[in-house]
Amino acid sequence: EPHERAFQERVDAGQKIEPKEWMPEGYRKTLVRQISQHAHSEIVGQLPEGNWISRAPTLERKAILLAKVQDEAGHGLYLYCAAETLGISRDQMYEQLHSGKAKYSSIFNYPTLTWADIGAIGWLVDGAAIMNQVPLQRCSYGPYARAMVRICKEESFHQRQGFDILMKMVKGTPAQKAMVQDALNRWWWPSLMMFGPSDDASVHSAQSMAWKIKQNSNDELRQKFVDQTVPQAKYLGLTVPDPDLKWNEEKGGHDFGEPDWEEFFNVIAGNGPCNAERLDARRQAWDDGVWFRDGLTAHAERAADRRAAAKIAAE
Amino acid sequence: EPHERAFQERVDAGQKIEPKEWMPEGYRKTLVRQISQHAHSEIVGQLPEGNWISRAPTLERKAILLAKVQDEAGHGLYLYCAAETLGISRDQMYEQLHSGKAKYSSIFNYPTLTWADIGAIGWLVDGAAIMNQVPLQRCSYGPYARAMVRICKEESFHQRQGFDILMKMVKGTPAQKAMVQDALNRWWWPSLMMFGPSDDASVHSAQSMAWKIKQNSNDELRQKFVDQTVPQAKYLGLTVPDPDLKWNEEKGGHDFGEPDWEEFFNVIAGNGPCNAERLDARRQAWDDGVWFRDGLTAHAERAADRRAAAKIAAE
Amino acid sequence: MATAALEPAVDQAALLEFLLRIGDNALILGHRVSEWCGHSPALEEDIALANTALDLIGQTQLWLGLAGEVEGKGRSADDLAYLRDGYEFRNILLVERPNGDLGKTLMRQFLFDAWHYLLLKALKGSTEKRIAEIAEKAFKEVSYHLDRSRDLVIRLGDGTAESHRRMQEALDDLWPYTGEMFTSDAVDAALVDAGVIPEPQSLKAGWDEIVTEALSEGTLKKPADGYMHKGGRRGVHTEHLGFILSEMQFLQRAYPGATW
Amino acid sequence: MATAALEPAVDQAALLEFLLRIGDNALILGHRVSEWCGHSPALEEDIALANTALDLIGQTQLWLGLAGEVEGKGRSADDLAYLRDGYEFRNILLVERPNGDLGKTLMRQFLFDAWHYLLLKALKGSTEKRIAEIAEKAFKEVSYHLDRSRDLVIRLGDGTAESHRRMQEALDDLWPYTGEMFTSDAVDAALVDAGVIPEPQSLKAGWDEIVTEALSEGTLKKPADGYMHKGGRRGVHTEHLGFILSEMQFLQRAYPGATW
Repeated sequence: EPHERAFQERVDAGQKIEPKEWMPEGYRKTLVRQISQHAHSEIVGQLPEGNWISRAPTLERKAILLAKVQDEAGHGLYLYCAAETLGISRDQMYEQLHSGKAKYSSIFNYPTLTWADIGAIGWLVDGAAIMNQVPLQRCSYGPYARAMVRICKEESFHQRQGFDILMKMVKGTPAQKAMVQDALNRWWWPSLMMFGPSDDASVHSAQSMAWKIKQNSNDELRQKFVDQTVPQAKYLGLTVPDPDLKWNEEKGGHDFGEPDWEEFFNVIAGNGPCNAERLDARRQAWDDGVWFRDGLTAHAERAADRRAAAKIAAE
Repeated sequence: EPHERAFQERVDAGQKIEPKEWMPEGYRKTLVRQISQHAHSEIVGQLPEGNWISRAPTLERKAILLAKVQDEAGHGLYLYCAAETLGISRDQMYEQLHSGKAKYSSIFNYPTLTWADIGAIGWLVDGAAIMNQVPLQRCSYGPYARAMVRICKEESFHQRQGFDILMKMVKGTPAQKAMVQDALNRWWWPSLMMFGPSDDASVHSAQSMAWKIKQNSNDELRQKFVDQTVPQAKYLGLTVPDPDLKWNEEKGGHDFGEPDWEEFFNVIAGNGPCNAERLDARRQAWDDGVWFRDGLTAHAERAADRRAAAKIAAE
Repeated sequence: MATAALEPAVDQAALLEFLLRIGDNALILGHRVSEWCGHSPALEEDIALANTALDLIGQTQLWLGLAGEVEGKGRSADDLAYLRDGYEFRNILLVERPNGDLGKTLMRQFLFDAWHYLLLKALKGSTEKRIAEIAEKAFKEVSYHLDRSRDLVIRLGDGTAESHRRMQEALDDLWPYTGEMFTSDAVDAALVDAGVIPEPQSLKAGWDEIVTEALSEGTLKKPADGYMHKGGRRGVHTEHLGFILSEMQFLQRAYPGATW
Repeated sequence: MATAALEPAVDQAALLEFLLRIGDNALILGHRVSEWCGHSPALEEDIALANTALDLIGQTQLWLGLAGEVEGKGRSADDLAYLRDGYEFRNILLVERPNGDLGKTLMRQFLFDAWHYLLLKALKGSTEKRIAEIAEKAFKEVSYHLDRSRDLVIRLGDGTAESHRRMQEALDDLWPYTGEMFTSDAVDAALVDAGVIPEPQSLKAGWDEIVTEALSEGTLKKPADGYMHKGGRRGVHTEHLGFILSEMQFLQRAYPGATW
């Protein structure tokens, strides 16, 4: 196909694809799936952290956490807008989320059980997210790439804040330090799973790479994340809960154990600790808000009618 | 009327009136109003105390409070049963409560704000209730009088438990003692109001006295309550929040100030701190339970049908 | 250092009380609003509600921080927020009302914002420089809160029959909690005399105007001024505050002296 | 004094862990059930629910009291109930599930009671005399709980279409939390070997029988045994526990060392 060839040449040349330009249907579909999943993750991601806003231990921590959760809603907004440029509406995407058709990042199906979890999410979960997202700033689809630039900037800010929470705690009482270690124990493996299973066998991945929607393999990013994070854990005085973890001089990186992929697929299948609660919370927010959205719509229509009538009367 | 004369003679002779016996319509109505109001008070009275079950400071205090609230539900049950002997159903009485037609004791429209309030309710509110209820054990209507015997026994137990809570607290930290004084400050006047306004002018009261439904005037009982309670307050090391309070050697009782009857009538009129919440809580419990009651009824009917069918089949 | 800027002539106990009142209002309302995080019916609302909560928590830090300085016992804003029990809180009852549906939350916000706006506007001219400074900053934020809550009250009041019904119900439920904003006691009197704060009653006409106009535009019926609940300003709250605090204060209470 | 009766041969750390598990189950379920006080749909239910909560709190006092003795650090049942944070709690996740409607509360109770009943029945024969004694007392109470919750599950399952729907939904929601009752770890193994407790898995057949029979009588469909949630027994809970504790522990945390 000449269209396809021209498209691929532009991608290969590092040009950005913009909304109104021709693109292969598969490209559009892959992007819609990926961007909406990413947007849903931001939205659902408000919940585990939001769980601690009312219990944040100081006013400053409360303010920082509020700002962070607000940023996540903002990221959701950019991403839904980016997806909308591909011809799907925000309501359609919500519908897919609420029906269970669309996924969101599995990590948000784990519970936040102590304040250290808020630090661990910033450090590990945002850390892994950044690792995934930095290359997306160079994604071939313009609106997505530009949203990513903005998001990545804020995410690294969040990651530093998370690390700061943990720094304070490991320097604190033994109970605080134990909470941090416990948080690492619970969040380490789920964070590694955020990069997805090994993509050796995935044709999907190969096509995404060719289209420059995806730029690195899952294993590559996971390795990078481990290499970045292990020294930070050491700096915090923590033990990474992986007996197989050790420095491999030869490859210039860490060897590490295999995540429990059975758990991963179980969580994806809806059996994570919080799947039901997360989805219920979002569905309920949506359903409880029907009257609110309808009210605003009705008002807007009436106001438009009034303006039109006034205009006619004035003419 | 010969019926009425005979009835009054029996009352005067101290005989008990029983459910199936003839009684003046006014006597029946007065009793239904009074007993159902009393029953509603027990039921609504679960709420201010129930508010602290989840926060009771020790396991023992939690158990005692649970038992107390359970007793109150039990009192409600005896009293609804006593009222039912007069030809009104429990559901009818609930309907009157939920519609706002029937009243309950205004004291339960005040909030329980600290653990000391749980002690103060036992000491003052149950104390005032007992003062009102002891004479009712000799009430002319048999079922009511007998219910009262049982209730009074449990209420004095509750009163001692309330006093015990306060004893522990006044012997405790300054903050605990301050909480107790604060509780007395808030509960003192509402407790005095529990006896109702001065009944000099009330024809109603005179008829109730003649029928031996009521045996003492409101002022008489209030005086008795003050005289009993003031030494207890002193024993606890507390200051009764009434600048006019002093011992009157001549009358052998205390002189004391006038409660704020404007507040009393405001609370009766629905403007107490918790009127809306108490009634909403009861209404919601009732409305949310429709399916539950209907389910049990449907099952009972079906089971009865099955038994009947089995009987026919066996014949 | 900063303490030096406070007028020593002003009754310090009254000043402390006032700062707790205004600071606790911000703290408790901020808490309530933050309960919506992630649960609102539209993404734009999630953002706006978080923003309002954030502003209020920021204001709390300033007001309670100053309260700690005035008290002079070395208590920080955090100490005041996290280590007082309910009877020591001085917020008005309105701000501790449960969120209910979003309509009730927005109506509560509007009734409060209209007053908060006028109060802060007046406080910008306080004889206490520190108070005037905080008011200056907070006023900008609260002007925006008011624009937003007023706008939504109007739009939802004049929306569907259902949204109108909910807004009217919210208004009727919350109305008896608005009177406390305009009550006055010895604390207010002392500070009014010193030019630190405006006479509470003096804000009533302006508040009535803002509220009446918005309600009318939103086709909502202003309730009659009947019985008004009060008590929060002197530490007598509703049963809700205790639950707010047990949650808010858990970590500071469970791990005394720890730094976070 | 009483400590002398405990077999020193038994692994004391395992014993402590077991006592926390059984005590925390009673405490947290007792808390949840007590949330109904004054809010149930029938007076008889108010009484029965309060009674169940009361029994469970009584059992908590005994189990955690013994746990404190075994630990030997001078901690009382109250210290253990009120001064541990969530990650130190050992209850199964089932008992911390939110109450939901009364149907869900009763279904949770039934699924728990059936297991609790069998566990206590076995514990009456424990080689640890103190445990056998507590089990003896608790067994009588729990037999009654089971009679009641089973009866209501049957009647509501086989009631109206609406009550049936609610009970089936409750069952489906709670089912994934039942597997944890039958899990086993090194703590269990050590105590099973010493004859202190029954093998957890050994209770499964009896539980299945009780449950299957009641569900069938109540025309409810037993869910397939799919994925089962766990974690509570090793201190990894749901997000609900933290909120339960912040409320439950408020006074002990806010007024450390005070006696009540």
